[in-house]
Amino acid sequence: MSTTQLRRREGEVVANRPLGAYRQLSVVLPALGVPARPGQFVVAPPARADQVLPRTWWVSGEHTEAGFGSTLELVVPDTGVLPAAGEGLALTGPVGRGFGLPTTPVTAVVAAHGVAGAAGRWLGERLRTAGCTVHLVSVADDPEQHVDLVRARRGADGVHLTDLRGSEDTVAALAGSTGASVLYAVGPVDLSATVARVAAALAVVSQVTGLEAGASGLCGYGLCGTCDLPLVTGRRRGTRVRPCVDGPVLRGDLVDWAGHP
Amino acid sequence: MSTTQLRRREGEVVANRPLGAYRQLSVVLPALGVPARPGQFVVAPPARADQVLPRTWWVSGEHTEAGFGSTLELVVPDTGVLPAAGEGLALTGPVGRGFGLPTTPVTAVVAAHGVAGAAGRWLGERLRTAGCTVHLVSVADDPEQHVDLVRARRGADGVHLTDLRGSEDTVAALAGSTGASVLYAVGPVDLSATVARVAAALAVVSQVTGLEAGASGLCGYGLCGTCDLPLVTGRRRGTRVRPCVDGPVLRGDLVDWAGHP
Amino acid sequence: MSTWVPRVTPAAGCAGSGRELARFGDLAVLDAVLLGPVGLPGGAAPRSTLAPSPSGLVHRQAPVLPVDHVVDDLLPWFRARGLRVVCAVRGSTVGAVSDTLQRLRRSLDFATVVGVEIDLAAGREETRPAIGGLTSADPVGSWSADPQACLKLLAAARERLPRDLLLQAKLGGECPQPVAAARAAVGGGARALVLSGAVPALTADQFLVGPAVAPVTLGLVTTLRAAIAAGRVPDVPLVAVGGLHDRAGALAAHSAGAAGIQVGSGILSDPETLWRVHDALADAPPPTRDATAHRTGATTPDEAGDHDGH
Amino acid sequence: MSTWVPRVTPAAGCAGSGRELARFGDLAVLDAVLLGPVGLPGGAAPRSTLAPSPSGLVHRQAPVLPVDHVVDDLLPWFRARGLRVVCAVRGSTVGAVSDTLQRLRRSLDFATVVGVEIDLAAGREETRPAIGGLTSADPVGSWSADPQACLKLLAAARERLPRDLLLQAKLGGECPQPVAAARAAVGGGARALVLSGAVPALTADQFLVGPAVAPVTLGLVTTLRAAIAAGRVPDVPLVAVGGLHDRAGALAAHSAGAAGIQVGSGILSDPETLWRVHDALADAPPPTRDATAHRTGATTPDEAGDHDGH
Ligand SMILES: Cc1cc2nc3c(=O)[nH]c(=O)nc-3n(C[C@H](O)[C@H](O)[C@H](O)COP(=O)(O)OP(=O)(O)OC[C@H]3O[C@@H](n4cnc5c(N)ncnc54)[C@H](O)[C@@H]3O)c2cc1C
Ligand SMILES: Cc1cc2nc3c(=O)[nH]c(=O)nc-3n(C[C@H](O)[C@H](O)[C@H](O)COP(=O)(O)OP(=O)(O)OC[C@H]3O[C@@H](n4cnc5c(N)ncnc54)[C@H](O)[C@@H]3O)c2cc1C
Ligand SMILES: Cc1cc2nc3c(=O)[nH]c(=O)nc-3n(C[C@H](O)[C@H](O)[C@H](O)COP(=O)(O)O)c2cc1C
Ligand SMILES: Cc1cc2nc3c(=O)[nH]c(=O)nc-3n(C[C@H](O)[C@H](O)[C@H](O)COP(=O)(O)O)c2cc1C
Ligand code: FES
Ligand code: FES
Repeated sequence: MSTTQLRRREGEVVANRPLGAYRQLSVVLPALGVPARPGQFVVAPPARADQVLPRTWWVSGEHTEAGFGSTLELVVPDTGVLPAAGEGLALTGPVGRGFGLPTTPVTAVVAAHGVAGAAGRWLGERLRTAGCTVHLVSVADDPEQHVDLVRARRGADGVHLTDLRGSEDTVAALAGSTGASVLYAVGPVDLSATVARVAAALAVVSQVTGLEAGASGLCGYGLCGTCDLPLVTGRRRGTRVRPCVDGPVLRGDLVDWAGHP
Repeated sequence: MSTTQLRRREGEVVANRPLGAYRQLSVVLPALGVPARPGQFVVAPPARADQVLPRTWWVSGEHTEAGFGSTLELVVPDTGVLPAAGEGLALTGPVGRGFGLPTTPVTAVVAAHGVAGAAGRWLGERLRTAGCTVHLVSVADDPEQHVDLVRARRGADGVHLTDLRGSEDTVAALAGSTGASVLYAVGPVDLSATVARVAAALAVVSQVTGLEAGASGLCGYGLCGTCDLPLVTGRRRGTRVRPCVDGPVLRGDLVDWAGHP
Repeated sequence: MSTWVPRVTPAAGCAGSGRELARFGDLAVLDAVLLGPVGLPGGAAPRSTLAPSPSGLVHRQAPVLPVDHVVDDLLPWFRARGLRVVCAVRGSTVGAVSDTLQRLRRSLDFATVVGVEIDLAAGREETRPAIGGLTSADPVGSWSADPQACLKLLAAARERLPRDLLLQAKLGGECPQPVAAARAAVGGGARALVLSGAVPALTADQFLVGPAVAPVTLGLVTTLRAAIAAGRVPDVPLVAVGGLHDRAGALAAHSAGAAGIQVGSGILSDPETLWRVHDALADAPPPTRDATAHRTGATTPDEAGDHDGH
Repeated sequence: MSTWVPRVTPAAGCAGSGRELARFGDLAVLDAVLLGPVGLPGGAAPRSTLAPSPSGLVHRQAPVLPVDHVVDDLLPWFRARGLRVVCAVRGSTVGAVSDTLQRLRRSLDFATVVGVEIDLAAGREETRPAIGGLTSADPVGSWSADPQACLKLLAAARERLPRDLLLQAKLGGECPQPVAAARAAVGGGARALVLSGAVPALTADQFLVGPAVAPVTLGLVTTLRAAIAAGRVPDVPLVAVGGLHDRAGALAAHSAGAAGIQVGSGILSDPETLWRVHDALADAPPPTRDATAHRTGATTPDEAGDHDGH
């Protein structure tokens, strides 16, 4: 782990728009040193005076303009305590290791859950730009909670809707029928476990998130230990990995998913 | 005590202006049944999510326009968590018994502390309208904390500045030299005790507030018992009076001020 | 027969004399109004104090409503309106509590009293012989710190009260061994336990209350439910108090096994909180565990026949 | 000679391995970094959990950093950067704690350790003979619930450590009799007391922490200061932890008599809180009471000569 400084920086919300069941925030920060990647997240201060934990949000887009700064797109739960356009917002990040892209064009399946669908869609767009064939699986507990399917369909070779319960079958069938050589998952740890298991069964690569940005009970700073996952191999620190520092993107075959879902 | 309903009502802040060290809020409510009186206060919900107790604020002016509603003037501490003009604000009140006015024109001394100066000034104006001669004593711990002396001077026959320590001497000298037949006090209980003692020494009437609106640790609803004061006579309920219900204005000679200041 | 406990009442020390509270809503919709603390005058601080803290309040125990005032002025007021009252009683000796109960029971309006709550978080005093054959009273911590003392106090209270009158014991975050104290209180004659998340804070005699302590309250309910399930405490209904100020909090306590809920500082935040919590529980299902034994309102005192008051 | 305690450190369980924290500020400005809990692997829940509550968090005790990992990877990292470390140690038996300390002390980098903290809020296990001559370990509540156990544990720890190394005992809201436990811990060999406002909540092994509990923390400091003044507990510096997350809170604890402060969940809110609290105390006057005895930094380990590590 590097000890690069990771300081909160003052940003400005330039847009706060409804996006289905969610809100889409655009936040301008001083220009990022390295471009943001799908799979990264940001940490925002607690929403209210009676809250202790900060909020974690997936990054779902970024563009940097010389002399203007970097604009982060954040699709976030509509909790009713979000800053309005024009207001300031301090953010830490983008934090963590994002998804790795294959160097050769392959077929990929990207499964994303609920609000993480926007990050999944961004990953899909990146994969397509790299020449890959991309199938998105949008997982939601409720039909209202799929993110922006119109844009998702534009940026992928296929979009498939399911719920958490049906995700295993959907991803397995799709991976099998398309001959995908990599499976990605963004969202809750249960989804990651499911996708990693499907990948193992099919003997393909998986990259999955080890932490669910937006979930409650997380610090996102690497300090609380709540996100820790056990590793399959016993070599690394106490055989555990701390996804908000060492991830959030992890190779699916490295983690011991016992107990998930 | 009557059990008239006392419900919170939704108001709208129509102005929020700086006034020296304080803020002046104008809040429009549905028309009041009876006009507000100096000495009354309102109760506003807690300012922040991590606060439990509501806020109490002195009323410092009121006017009712048929078909429009009642506008309350509130001069309040500048705590930085006040609603802006245009925002809603739920208020309970005006609560409690205000100051009684003499039926014949007499000379009155009105001592008020800090933010309560605005309520004292309003009382002074009422007394002048009733034909009285009025001397205001503005008490503040810090010269910055006198309220709107320009307007105070316009509405009184004299304005005298002092601090809590000097208030006894100032009120006593003024009451003696002007031959005042009634002394009023608005503000902290210590000021009330001081004024009541001066009145007793001079054998004149005093009306004083038994609770300090704006102080922390009060409910204002008559439920917590924090504002209780012992009575001199032992006849009323447990020999105590609950100023936020039975006051806040009390006859100074009824209260046992031992321990104040 | 299952014990009836009122579903939602104000908490002790948070409802004035009851009359102030009547300004904010209809007391008749409540199963009962909690009145108190009632006791013999003197002793406590001259008034309650409140220090705000993050999502909480630190309160100092309020002085009691003198029992004579309660008998002369308050019970008649409640009775005239057909309201049911639970009297919360505080005393630092068995004698003070017995005396208070005796005077309450002699009231012509005692029929309006449907329950009595004994405060075990209150300070206890022990009398011991002092110079010259006189006795002196020394503070020895809370009642709840000594299970034996809890048993004695509840037994003395039980003796003063009609056989079928609800007698509940209140203890909480100040109690070193809640299970032992609860067992003793029920052994002495308590028919319900009021579990309070209030925790000692700042200085002696001060308690942290409010939303901040809700997890402590839920912890006590969970602990006592488990102790009841394990047969370590007799099966009595639990009443939860401490930070339960909204629908979610009330339902959480309810499903952790609380048959009743009291609202304390939430009433100070906004008096209408009491009625909102009442409405939240009004159509909640019976507590999940031991549901049959604790269905609230299963037998109200009316249905069971009025107790043999005074 | 007055005992040195670091003025501001992170609290146990809230600073990762120390390295994560280094991303948010310069650890070298702190008197010391607290690392831990350190212990023998196994036993605890697989990971910490956090449940948000009003102005607080309910945490479940984190698994320990395995002592071998600390010795092999972490102490060298701290030493390479010239950072001072206080190791917070947790164990459920005297043997587990002694063993952990033994291994720490054998580390080639033990010179970087300027203090050891023993967690008395942790669960204690008692071994007893079981079938077939084997022994079984049963949980018997926290160490701090049993003053005798505190004394034994601290005495065992003291024995494993260099004579002049800071040894501090941590106890708090879980402790039924803080004064008795504190006296026992100091009797056993603790040279400072860490007083934590964390209170048991929700279920066994869970604790309410955060700004919500600040008044409980201040209450413990006040109680122990009074006990020290009354001669009921030997005169040692107090370190306060629990909801002290801003300048005002830190100064309040300081003037109630805390020589040091730890920041826990405040670091999770915003890691820079740690440095803000550090700066707030940097130019605070020495604690108001017993100022001479507890002036923080009066003698740092360096001034006193490095202790005889490993
Ligand atoms: C489907 C697929 C096919 C690929 N094919 C090729 C190929 O043909 N030739 C080739 O050279 N490379 C191949 N790669 C590797 C790929 O090129 C690299 O991921 C790419 O170089 C991205 O590097 P990076 O700097 O963006 O990512 P890095 O930041 O270097 O990380 C790469 C990825 O590895 C994973 N990772 C790294 N460290 C850890 C850790 N500690 N724990 C868990 N996971 C970790 C993370 O998921 C991370 O996204 C392939 C990758 C994929 C997913
Ligand atoms: C200086 C002075 C001179 C007066 N001279 C006369 C006079 O010459 N002739 C005459 O008829 N009246 C006189 N009064 C009484 C005065 O007229 C009445 O206060 C007036 O009628 C106001 O009545 P109200 O309905 O506005 O107030 P009310 O609401 O009736 O209350 C009157 C005042 O009495 C006090 N008060 C009432 N109940 C309590 C209580 N429970 N505890 C403590 N204080 C209580 C309060 O301060 C309240 O403001 C005098 C009053 C003052 C102050
Ligand atoms: C101002 C005040 C006074 C109180 N006085 C008493 C009392 O005299 N006796 C008692 O048993 N509890 C007393 N309490 C505690 C409450 O009854 C209740 O147990 C506690 O406040 C927790 O509930 P809450 O979080 O809803 O406030 C008092 C609480 C407050 C806020
Ligand atoms: C995630 C987390 C894990 C913790 N783990 C431990 C622990 O293992 N040992 C310990 O003594 N205290 C532990 N604590 C308690 C803290 O050290 C501290 O005493 C408590 O949080 C109160 O301080 P605070 O209010 O500043 O958070 C933990 C706290 C948190 C938030
Ligand atoms: S979320 Fe706190 S350590 Fe990862
Ligand atoms: S302020 Fe609460 S009773 Fe008066």
